[in-house]
Amino acid sequence: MSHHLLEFKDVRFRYPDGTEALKGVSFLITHGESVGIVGANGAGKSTLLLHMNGYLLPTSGSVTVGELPLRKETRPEFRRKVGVVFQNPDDQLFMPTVFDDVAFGPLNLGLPPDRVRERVNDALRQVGALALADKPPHHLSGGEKSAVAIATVISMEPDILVMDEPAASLDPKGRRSVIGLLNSFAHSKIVASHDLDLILDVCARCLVIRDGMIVADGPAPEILSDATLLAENNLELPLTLQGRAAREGTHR
Amino acid sequence: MSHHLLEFKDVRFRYPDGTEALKGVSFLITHGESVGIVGANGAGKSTLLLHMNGYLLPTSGSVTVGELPLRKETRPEFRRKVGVVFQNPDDQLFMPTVFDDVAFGPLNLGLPPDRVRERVNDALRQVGALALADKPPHHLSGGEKSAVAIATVISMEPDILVMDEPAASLDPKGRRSVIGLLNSFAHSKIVASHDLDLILDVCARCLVIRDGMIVADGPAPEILSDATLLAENNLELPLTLQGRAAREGTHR
Amino acid sequence: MHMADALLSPAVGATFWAGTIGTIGYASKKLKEHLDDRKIPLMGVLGAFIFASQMINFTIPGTGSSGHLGGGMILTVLLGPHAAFLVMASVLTVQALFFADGGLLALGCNIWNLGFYPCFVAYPLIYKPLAGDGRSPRRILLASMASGIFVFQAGAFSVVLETLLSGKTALPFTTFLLMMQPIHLAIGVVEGFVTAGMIQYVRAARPEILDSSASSAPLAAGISFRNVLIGFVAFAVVTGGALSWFASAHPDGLEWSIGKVTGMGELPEQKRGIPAALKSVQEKTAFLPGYGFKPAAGEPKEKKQERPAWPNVDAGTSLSGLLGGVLVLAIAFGIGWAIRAYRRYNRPGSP
Amino acid sequence: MSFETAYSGIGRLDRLSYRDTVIHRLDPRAKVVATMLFAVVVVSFPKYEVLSLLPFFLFPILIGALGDIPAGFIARKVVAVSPFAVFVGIFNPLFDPGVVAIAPGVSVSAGWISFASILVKFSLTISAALLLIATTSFPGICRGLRRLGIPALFVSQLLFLYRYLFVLIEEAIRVVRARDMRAFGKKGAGVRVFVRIVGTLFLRTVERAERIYGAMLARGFRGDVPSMRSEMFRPADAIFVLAAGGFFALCRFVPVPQMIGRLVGGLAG
Ligand SMILES: Nc1ncnc2c1ncn2[C@@H]1O[C@H](COP(=O)(O)OP(=O)(O)OP(=O)(O)O)[C@@H](O)[C@H]1O
Ligand SMILES: Nc1ncnc2c1ncn2[C@@H]1O[C@H](COP(=O)(O)OP(=O)(O)OP(=O)(O)O)[C@@H](O)[C@H]1O
Ligand SMILES: [Mg+2]
Ligand SMILES: [Mg+2]
Repeated sequence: MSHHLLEFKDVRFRYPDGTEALKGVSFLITHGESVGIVGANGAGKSTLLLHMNGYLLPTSGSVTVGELPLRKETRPEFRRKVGVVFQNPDDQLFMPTVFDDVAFGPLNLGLPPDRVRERVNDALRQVGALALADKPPHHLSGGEKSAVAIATVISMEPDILVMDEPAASLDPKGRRSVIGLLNSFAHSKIVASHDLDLILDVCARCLVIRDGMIVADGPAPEILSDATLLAENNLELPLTLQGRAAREGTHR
Repeated sequence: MSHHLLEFKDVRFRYPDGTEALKGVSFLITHGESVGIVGANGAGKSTLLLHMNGYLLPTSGSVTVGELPLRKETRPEFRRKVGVVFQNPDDQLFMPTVFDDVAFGPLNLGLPPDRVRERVNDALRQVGALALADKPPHHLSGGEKSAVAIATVISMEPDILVMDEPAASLDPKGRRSVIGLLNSFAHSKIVASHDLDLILDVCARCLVIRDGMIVADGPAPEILSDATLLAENNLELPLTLQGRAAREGTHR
Repeated sequence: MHMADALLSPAVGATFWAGTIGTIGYASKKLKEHLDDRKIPLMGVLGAFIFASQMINFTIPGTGSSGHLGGGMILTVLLGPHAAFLVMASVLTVQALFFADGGLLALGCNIWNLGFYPCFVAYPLIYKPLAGDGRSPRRILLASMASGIFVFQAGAFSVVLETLLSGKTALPFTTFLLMMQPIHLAIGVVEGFVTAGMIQYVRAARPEILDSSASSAPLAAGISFRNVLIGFVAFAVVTGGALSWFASAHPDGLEWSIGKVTGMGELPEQKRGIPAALKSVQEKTAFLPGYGFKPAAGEPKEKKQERPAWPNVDAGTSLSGLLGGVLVLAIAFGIGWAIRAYRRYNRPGSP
Repeated sequence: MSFETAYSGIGRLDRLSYRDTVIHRLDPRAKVVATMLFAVVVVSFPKYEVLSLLPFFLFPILIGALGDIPAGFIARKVVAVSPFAVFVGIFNPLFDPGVVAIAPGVSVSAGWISFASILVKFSLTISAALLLIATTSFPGICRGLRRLGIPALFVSQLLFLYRYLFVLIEEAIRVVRARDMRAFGKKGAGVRVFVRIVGTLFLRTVERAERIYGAMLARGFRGDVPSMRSEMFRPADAIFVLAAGGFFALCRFVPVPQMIGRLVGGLAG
């Protein structure tokens, strides 16, 4: 099972322009965990996620999946183990049809055609988008695009699924179905979002990142009900925990 | 006061590719009202808002502000009365500096330079962004961009403020400050959003649009607590009304 | 293949600046006559798009090396020649400033080399006739390939021409040409292929974009610009012709002359007499526009004798000059260092 | 990743250009004119001139130091863009073998000298161009160009280009990132996928332009991009241009290093 461990050890990262986006981040995520990452705009969430499959390499410190350390040469293997879905599905769907798009990864992995077909069908079925296979991506609705973007990654059968802001600009039903999708994914998953209610619905554990450092790490229900901690991080209680009556009093 | 009335009468709109995005929309918004527009992805919200300042002209039906009917020739005057803030602040801030951007509207109105300067300063002060005047928009954070986008419209002193998804991708604190900003704007305002909690915080009245038609129109607290109506429209109860206990039961 | 300041003479730089500014003025004027307002933001954003697309690398089949989009042709097809020229000029201006590709003086040349040929030569004379109504994929591919190849050949040829007219390099004309043209043939083929692919992609997804660009560049504008075009082509032919005549008249061109002139024994003679006087006058006026063309056009010998101070001085003077040079540099860097040190001292705590 | 590095370079230059120093405060026109003059004068030196060019380093050094621009950053960028000039220049030693004495008993081929001259000119002109943009915001340069008579239409869309440069490059980077994530270094990065990606990006760009146009209309746009900036050309700006011009003229017509060398040599001897 150790191959599903994801470990960051004192990871620092500086963008070429000098911005220090990560300032020593350490954590360990074990098999089957679901972890939320929250923090203010610019706190470093996306930068952190980009390390998880080697798109960025740490300036110092180490990232490992199972026994595999992240290095330039190990990136392809890393990417097979860790699948990342980015924020905007429009950035991810660039092939002429949904089928081609979902098949892109498996084909590049060098799988034989019928295995690819199988994987594509499985992935699309899992996100409930099998019927869309022959459509061009730009004709999909927002929610459909999100689902397909997730399928493009699932089709590579990663051990760990990583998502950046998975439900932005979806209508509440689309958002709810993304939540359902995430909950049905059995492996480890890591989700960064400003939607704390979604984190609470999907994740058992939660990291709070501020200014490139982890400032809290614990069970999601606990962290996300700590109003002071949240306020310090430009966050607030999940709306479902706020309730309306309380808000009415303070904000109107 | 009649000049602040905004009326849609049986407005239909068909995109050049044949999509019928509005199928007979009628409503009347009176002075000082705050109206939320909600609906599923693709229901027609953005299309509706684009009619409010004549970016689109109805295929049939009529739009009037006060006594002024929307026609090709009246669009400039229309735009002076109705200020629209679009969804993505990056599309909205197109000038090289914040100051130039906020000054763009007043200058086009033909105001003399010192009146323009006054308006720009007022508008920036109102959104708390006076210190940003000389910055280029691409150096702003998400929340700052949203605030400046609102200032660009406020500086034209519209009678009616219209906003499409004003708080998307902001962290909870940024979202809260946009809510504060909207509540401080005294004139009529119209807000389209999937964030039903925001609508509930900002708007007294709410329209539900489905498939290009208005399917409900009433006081926001009433409409937004009608679970059946909402579910029919790919929506769900605002999270603050859901509360956590209820959710726990049904979804975990 | 950006031209660089350091390879240019002021005269050549100024000439191409003049041509470029003239064309910008001309294109702006033409565009204003029937401008669709919509195009103003579209042009700017498409300029940014060219940069964005250059950030996307791809593997050139068979070579393993990576290429990127030049963009001149695709812009012309989508925007029409006048707008496309302005966009290319902006792209290159930003490149000259932010990427330091070439420098300010060379910007005129670069806009000319990369903007003029696709917009005002390849598009009307190659692309349009070959592509016809633009509905046949095969014709689009043919037209794009031919234009892509032409544009890069013409651009590369201009670089060679500009470099040699400036006289800063010792590269023989033919050698330089033989190095530049084949490389740019490959680049042109790839550009043509990518251009065709994009046009077809756009045609499939949003045909109205292509149709509107075709209709908003009415032929009326083409008539007067054909005159301009003829002028420019004549200009290119004359300068090119003069240059190749020069190159063939002296097959070993510059080597011959330099070998001859730098022979030690001849130096003292050169210090006196009319040639020396001419030379000193020339040096003093060297930064005035117009000087570079004289030797290139018809007096190649004069060019050879445009001997600078260097080989003329004896070793002793040269040594003191070297010493002076080192001192001057030391002083300059010392001043810079002192200012920085002063700054740091006055702002403790800041990096 | 290399394109991201190139991109971060622009980002850094852009951020530097919004600082506030003596040099940043000068009128953009003054800096544009001085830099252009600088390039012309430097380039006007003949092929074999090296020593007389050295005093010109004072200009970029002063601008860089007074403008508080990191010298290493500029130097690295100059080196990064040098390949073409070096490529062309390196042939001079090959094709120009004549021998020149530079000190008693020491001689080199003339080609090396003209190559050195190209390198010096290159460093001078490129660093000056970089320093211009590092000390003058791009909108400032555009306003300067406008006042120097460049057509308004051209300048407006130059400003649009600048505004959306960063937005679109980031968009492109995100798409490339998504592709590379699933390409495993395979044919995913080939021309066909490239054409699709660029095509998609192009359509998104056009759609964005439409949205921007909508936003402009919403704020009363009727064909002219207005501007109310009217900086005065202050005496300080004039002094800057005159001083720079005087310095260039001096160094152009007077062989400063040789004179200093002779002076020092005279003192020593
Ligand atoms: N390409 C880049 N170059 C330089 N700095 C960057 C780059 N990308 C991000 N940054 C900076 O790094 C820091 C962390 O950014 P990051 O995108 O990781 O934040 P985030 O937590 O994902 O924010 P958001 O909630 O807005 O998505 C910020 O200060 C940001 O400005
Ligand atoms: N430019 C266009 N051309 C053709 N059809 C369009 C265009 N823009 C929108 N549509 C279609 O019109 C309908 C209404 O779209 P609209 O953007 O108004 O929805 P919306 O309610 O704003 O959705 P969202 O919540 O996702 O923003 C959709 O079916 C959409 O596909
Ligand atoms: Mg992020
Ligand atoms: Mg919308």
